[in-house]
Amino acid sequence: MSLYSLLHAHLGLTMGPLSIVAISAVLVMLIELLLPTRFLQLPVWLSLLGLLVALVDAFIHLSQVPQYSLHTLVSDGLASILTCLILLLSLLLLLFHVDELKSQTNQFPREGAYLFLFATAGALAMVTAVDLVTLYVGLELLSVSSYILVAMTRKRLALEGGMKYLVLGGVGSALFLYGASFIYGMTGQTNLYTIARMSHQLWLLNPAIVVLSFLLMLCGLGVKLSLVPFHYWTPDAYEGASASVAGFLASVSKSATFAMTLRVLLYLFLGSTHDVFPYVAAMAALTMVAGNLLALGQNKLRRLLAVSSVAQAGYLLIPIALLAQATPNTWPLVYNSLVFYLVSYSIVTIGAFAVLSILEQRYEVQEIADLSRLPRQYRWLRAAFACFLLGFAGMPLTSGFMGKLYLLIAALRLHELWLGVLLFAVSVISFYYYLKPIRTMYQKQLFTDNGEGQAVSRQTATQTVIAFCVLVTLLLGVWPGILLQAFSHVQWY
Amino acid sequence: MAFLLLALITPLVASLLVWLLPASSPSNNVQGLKQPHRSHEDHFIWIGRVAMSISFLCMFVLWIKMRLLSDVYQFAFSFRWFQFSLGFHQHWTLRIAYGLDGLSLPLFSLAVLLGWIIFFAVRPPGEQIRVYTGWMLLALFAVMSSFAAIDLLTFILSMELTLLAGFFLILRQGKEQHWDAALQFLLYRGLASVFIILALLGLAAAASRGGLWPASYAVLSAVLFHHSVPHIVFLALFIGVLLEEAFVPLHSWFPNAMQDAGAGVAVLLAGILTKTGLYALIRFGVGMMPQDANDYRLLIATVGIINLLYAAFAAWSAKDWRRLISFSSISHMGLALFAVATLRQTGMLGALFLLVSSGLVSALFLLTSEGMFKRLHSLEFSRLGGLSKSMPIASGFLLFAALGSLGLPLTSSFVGEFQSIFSGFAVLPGFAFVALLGLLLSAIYSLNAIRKTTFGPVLDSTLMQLADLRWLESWPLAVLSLFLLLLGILPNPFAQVALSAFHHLRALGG
Amino acid sequence: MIELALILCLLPLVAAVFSFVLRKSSAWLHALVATLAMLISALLALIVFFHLYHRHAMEASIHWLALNHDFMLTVGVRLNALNNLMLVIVTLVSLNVMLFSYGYLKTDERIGIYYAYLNFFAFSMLALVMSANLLQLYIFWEMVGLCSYLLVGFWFFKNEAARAARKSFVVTRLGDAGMLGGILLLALAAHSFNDSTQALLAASGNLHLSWLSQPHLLTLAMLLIFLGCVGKSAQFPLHVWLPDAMEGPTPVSALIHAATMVAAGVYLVARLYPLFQLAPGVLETIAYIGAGTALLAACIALSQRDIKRVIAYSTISQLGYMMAALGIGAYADGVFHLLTHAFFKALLFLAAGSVIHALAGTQDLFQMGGLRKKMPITFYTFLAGALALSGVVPFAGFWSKDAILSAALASRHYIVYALLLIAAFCTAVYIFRLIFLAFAGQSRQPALTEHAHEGGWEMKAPLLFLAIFATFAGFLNTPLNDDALTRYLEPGMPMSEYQNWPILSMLISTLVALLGIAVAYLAFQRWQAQGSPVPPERGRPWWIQISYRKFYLDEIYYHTIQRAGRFLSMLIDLFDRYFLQGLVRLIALLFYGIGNALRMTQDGLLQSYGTIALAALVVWFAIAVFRAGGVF
Amino acid sequence: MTTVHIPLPSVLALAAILFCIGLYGALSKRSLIIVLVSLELMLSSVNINLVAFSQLGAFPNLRGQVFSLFTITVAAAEIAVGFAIVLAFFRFRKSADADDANSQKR
Repeated sequence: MSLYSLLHAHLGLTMGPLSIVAISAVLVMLIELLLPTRFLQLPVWLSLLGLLVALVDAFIHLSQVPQYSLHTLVSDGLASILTCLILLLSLLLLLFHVDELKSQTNQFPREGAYLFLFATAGALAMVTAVDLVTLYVGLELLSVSSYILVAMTRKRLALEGGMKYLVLGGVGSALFLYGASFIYGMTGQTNLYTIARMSHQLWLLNPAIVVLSFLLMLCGLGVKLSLVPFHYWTPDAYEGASASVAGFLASVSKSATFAMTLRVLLYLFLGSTHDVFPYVAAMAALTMVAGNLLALGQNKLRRLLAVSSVAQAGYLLIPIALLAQATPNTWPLVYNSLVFYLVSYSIVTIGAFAVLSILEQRYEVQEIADLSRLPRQYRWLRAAFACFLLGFAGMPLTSGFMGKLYLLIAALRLHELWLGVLLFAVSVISFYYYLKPIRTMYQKQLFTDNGEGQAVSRQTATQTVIAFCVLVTLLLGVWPGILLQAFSHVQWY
Repeated sequence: MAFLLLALITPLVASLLVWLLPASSPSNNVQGLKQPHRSHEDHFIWIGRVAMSISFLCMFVLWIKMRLLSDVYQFAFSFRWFQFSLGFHQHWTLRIAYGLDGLSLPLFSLAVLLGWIIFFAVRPPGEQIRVYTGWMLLALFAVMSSFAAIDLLTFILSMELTLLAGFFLILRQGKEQHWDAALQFLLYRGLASVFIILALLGLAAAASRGGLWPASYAVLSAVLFHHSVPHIVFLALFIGVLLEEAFVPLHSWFPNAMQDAGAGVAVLLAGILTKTGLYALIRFGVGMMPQDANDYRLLIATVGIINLLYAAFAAWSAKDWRRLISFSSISHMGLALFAVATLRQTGMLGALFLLVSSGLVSALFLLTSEGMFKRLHSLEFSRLGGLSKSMPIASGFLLFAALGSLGLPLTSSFVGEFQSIFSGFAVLPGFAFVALLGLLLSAIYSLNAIRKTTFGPVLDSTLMQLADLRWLESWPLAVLSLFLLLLGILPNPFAQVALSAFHHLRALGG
Repeated sequence: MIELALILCLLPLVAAVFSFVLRKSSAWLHALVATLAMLISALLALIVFFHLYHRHAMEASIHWLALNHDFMLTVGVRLNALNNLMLVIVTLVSLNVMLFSYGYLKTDERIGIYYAYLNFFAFSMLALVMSANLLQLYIFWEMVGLCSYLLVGFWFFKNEAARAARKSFVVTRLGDAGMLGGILLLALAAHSFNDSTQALLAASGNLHLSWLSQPHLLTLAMLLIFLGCVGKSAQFPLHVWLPDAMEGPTPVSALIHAATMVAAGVYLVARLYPLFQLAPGVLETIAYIGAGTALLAACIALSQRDIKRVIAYSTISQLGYMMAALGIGAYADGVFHLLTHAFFKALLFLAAGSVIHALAGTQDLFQMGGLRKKMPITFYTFLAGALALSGVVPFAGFWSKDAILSAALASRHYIVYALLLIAAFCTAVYIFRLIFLAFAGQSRQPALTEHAHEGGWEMKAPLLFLAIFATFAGFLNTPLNDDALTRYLEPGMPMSEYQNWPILSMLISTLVALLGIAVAYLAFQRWQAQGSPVPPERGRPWWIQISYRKFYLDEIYYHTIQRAGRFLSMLIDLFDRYFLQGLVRLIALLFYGIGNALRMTQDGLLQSYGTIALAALVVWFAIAVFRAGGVF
Repeated sequence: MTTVHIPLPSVLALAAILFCIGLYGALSKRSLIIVLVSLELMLSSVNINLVAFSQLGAFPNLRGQVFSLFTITVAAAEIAVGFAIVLAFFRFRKSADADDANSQKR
């Protein structure tokens, strides 16, 4: 590779945020190593700074023409929008990670900060890369960091959850890789664009292998996306991890993986969309139904959110399943609806976990029934939690409603109406479990004044995060145009 | 336009105001002590009263300014909201758009009137006033907005909003077991809105031209009038309507919710919320898919008649007022559904009259019985009897409501009933003959209940000592009765306005 | 004239509103207002009647309601021969009842409400007979039903009254539902609710629907409308409500359940006579139902113990006469009987009311006796009414009843004639049984009758006034004055063809009536003279028992229709509560159960997670193999 | 130097067998150590695939070998993390059996 081509590779555009995050990760790691233990918070603030810079960088380059560098990285619409989203989400998560660190009841390891950064870097790589090798490295960077993050607190549940995540995640990676190896074998290429050009021939020559590798990759990614029946690690890992980490798994990790799934499956199997994507539809349906049914009887809040994230993964899979019928003319619809729902879902998730972290730290809330211990003056907290739950449920005035509506419209437009109908039908079932905590919070006879709860330091950062998430949830629910308008100018691929 | 906007926006603004005002700190009410009569949250209910009064006044202006015999949407205004992209250069532009025509104005007015009455007639326990007022105003805004909407998404969003507000109202205002009732409400109506949303999206898709989907009612009905829509769309709408309107056999949520709801919430439920379904059927089914409605005429009529009879029988054996009221409402809606099935102008008028008068009658029933409930703490027939002795005014109103419910002439219900049956004889004579039975059954159950409540010997001495309704309690009832009578005696202004919405049915031979 | 008619109709409404608003004020004020209003109305009615005596009908309407773009409903006033006559009858009887009520109810604290209801009834009844179209008629038809309901249930705290009120409304409502159907059918076919328009169309053979030809349509619609008349006029099989309605105050019985409202059915048949004539089958039905009812009710009346019930069954029976008359084609005679009956039956009821009032509410005939001396005016007026009822020359009933009987003979309806003749015999028996039991001989309950005395002038005056009518009203329409009423009602009709018959017919019916009186004398005067004690409830011969228990019709209805209805409603209730709700719960439980079962697999063991994942992988591949069908 | 021509299908079959063994071991073995080793086995089979394709595939090139280098590195990191977690778990429970990681079972 000549210097000339390097100079014209627009590396700043394609991997600016990625490199900023990676560099700050390394820096923070080093600083953390050298720093005396009493500077607990410094690494986190530094990480925050790094993320902020990366975010600003990403925003600045948002409206640029898509670029393609080193045959590996792109800055197309999906990449840049998801980069912004992931950075924003990480920022929010780290913000309330700060409060977790401060809480004295929780002897928190400091490693969290740079692990978050590494994981974020992995996620960024997943959304910007168009080469199987890079994608795999990004995926593993994210996964390995996540395994550690989950197990980081070294509590028993955390270790168990981390281990299950690791084993199943490892299997998932291997499945994905095994599938990818066949693709490579048939094409001799690892670059998605190149393979996409060959995919028609590929399907004509080796349909069996294509289906095999598609299923392998789908199941491998399914583990990461916690699709039914590869979702079993999810509740355990979410329960073991600290709230911010669980939020990370549910939002950042999921967003990056969904973006990657969309891109990889679409590009690799472009020539056989009609034949392979029905499997995705089936998986989406299964996940939606089973995820929602699973959540019906959950009593623990953490597990409820975990299982609900399984169900939501099913919803998010719908646009990908729609690729079966989509033509290049309607791809923007798929991208739009997926990304819009990702944004809405991630924000709501982070908000919910932020609320949960306050609840857990102050009132040791574990089960839904414990919510009745909330003193009545905490009406903003209750309202915020209710708002997030309603957002999950897809109630009007929250972003969840618009997101689901858009999914439905996409399903209708792309002649897979049954998926949309199923989505709404199971959403109705989901009302039951999303509203159960709300009911407990607002039952009038249960209001008692039991003071301030556990004495913990003020959780300003978490509260900021909650406020921000509420704002975005409502804003997108009332005026989704601000996001959709932006999307309409995006060149997704 | 200004008046419609004002009428719509006032409850919304008031609701936001209620939420944003600080909740007064709870007074030192130790549990077990009686609530003081005046509560520290009283000012909240006054917000509601003022807001609904403004809407109420605006409603009169709207009636005065309504132009007759014009089937375009009047007072219309819209804001561009956002657009869903549907692919390259294909999108669905949505607006927040409001306007009224002959079909929506009466129902809109019903919502405003009942909302106004609710705030003056019902006062929840002191601790709940703020929450109650906030949600009630929101619910009223939502239901008014769903009647006044002339853009699909505006309608869908408003409909969903009623769901949310209704859920919280039932949850927080119920007497007992409210979680079950609230949940049932949510699940049934949630499912209903799923079907309706599906149907509406189907409509938009069917009317799409060159990748652009229309969303405004006017465009939709203009385009769809000459094009057929897949039957599935109509069926989805119909099932949605059945759920929304609590039609047998999908009605279980309604009596349950009514059983436990506070009076204001019950009025909202029986008086307004269960009217949105038929509105949707007339607006979208008859207005935009007349051909499909015609094809499914027999189905609609059958369901209507079954409801009419089933609910009447169920009301006959009801053991308390709330159940009776809910089933009588279902029964009336069954007749209205049958009237819709006739697809004639007269039938539509009848359905509209029935909708409005059923709302008024239910509200009158509920508020009067609430007056009794406050004194007796029970509405079971076995605990009542001979109330005419001690509460003549309340008994009078109850009797009047019963007469309205059985469709006595000079009340608006009669107008609706005879129009429905008249129109039925023209196209579905067999069904119309069965519908006549409804006249008898409604008399049986209404008068049965009256006999058990206000007539007959006084059960025990406690019933003798009850105080009658005070002036403050009875004037809202008088207003309701007045409207019921007014529409029954002088129905023409109302009918002329309503007729203007059904020009298109002439093309079908209606 | 239209204005006068409107005023005479609205005056009672004003009085009603007055009484309702000032319901707490003193009794005499209400009575005064009501009587004055009715007096003016009566005068106006007479003015209208005489003014329009020789003229054509008048009609005026205004728009009321648009049904669709080219169907405008109207409301209006129609003044024609029949309607004017009805106005006179209604106002005259009402006037008397208004006055009498004061005496009867002046101690009741709710007399204000009573007068409000009564005035409202008068308004509705007047509006009914003035209606210009059938829908308007139906509206007021229901209104009078409502007033009847309210007044029967006036003493609501009595369980019987409450039940009777409901029964009266529901049973008549059954008829009304049919009637509404008939009206709507006619209107749909004629594109108008105006019955004269409908009659014109029908006469030219243009009254039909897309799914029904004219003869069938007319038969169906007229049958349905007649069903309404059956309900309102208490004809078999819907007559059961009227005896129970006697729970109301007696003046109400006199006005509503004897003179006016129950006659509305007859009025309606008379009014729609042109249409009925085009459906001969229906007319035949009417004749037989009328005659059958006349006999049935008369038989029941023979053994009743309650003074008001005897008269109530008598009313049913006489209404049967009227229906039969209309059915056999004797239009004018039916209306004539309506007129005379209104007066003498109101008289009988008011006199009975006077008795009941004097006996502090006792209505059992067997506890009375010897009232003739204590209440002479009541007795003589009652006697006049009874003679009129039995059809003794020259009392009013004789002329009208005889006209019907001879018309039956003339039109060769021999069965009808026979039935009516037997009924006439029974009529004489039961009414004189009543007279002997109540007024003759000695008191059987001296404690009760000791203080019996006539009411005040406000009660005596109406009795006397009505007695005059009961005695002389028959002369309005006799061969002596060339059947004046008949010619008034049917101006174009040729002289009836039964001119030859009357003498024979008159002889027969007079004989029958006298025979009846004689039988009653033999059976009861002697028994009364013996001073026998009050007979027990049980131990009657079976043939009396059947009559006493009203041929067990109430029981039959109770055990069939009512029970069936209740059973059905209970069934639906159970179905609703348990089956439907249970089904819903079952579905909910099903979802919940599946969810829980799925949750069971989440047992925390890595191996089981792995096994499931592995199994799923295998399944996916298997599906792929099958789907690809040979790809693998 | 004789070149042994091993047909591609045989190599792929070997990889597949290895992969299945690894998959089975990873998902069903009790001992966490064996589970981790099985994971490694699966990744190795992928490496065999990649290398085989890079030599004998339809389009032989070096990409496959580069890919396998990355795979090996990443696998090493993953296993390291895995062992660290197993070790921490072992400190808690004095056991390295997956059966004991069942706090969910109540």
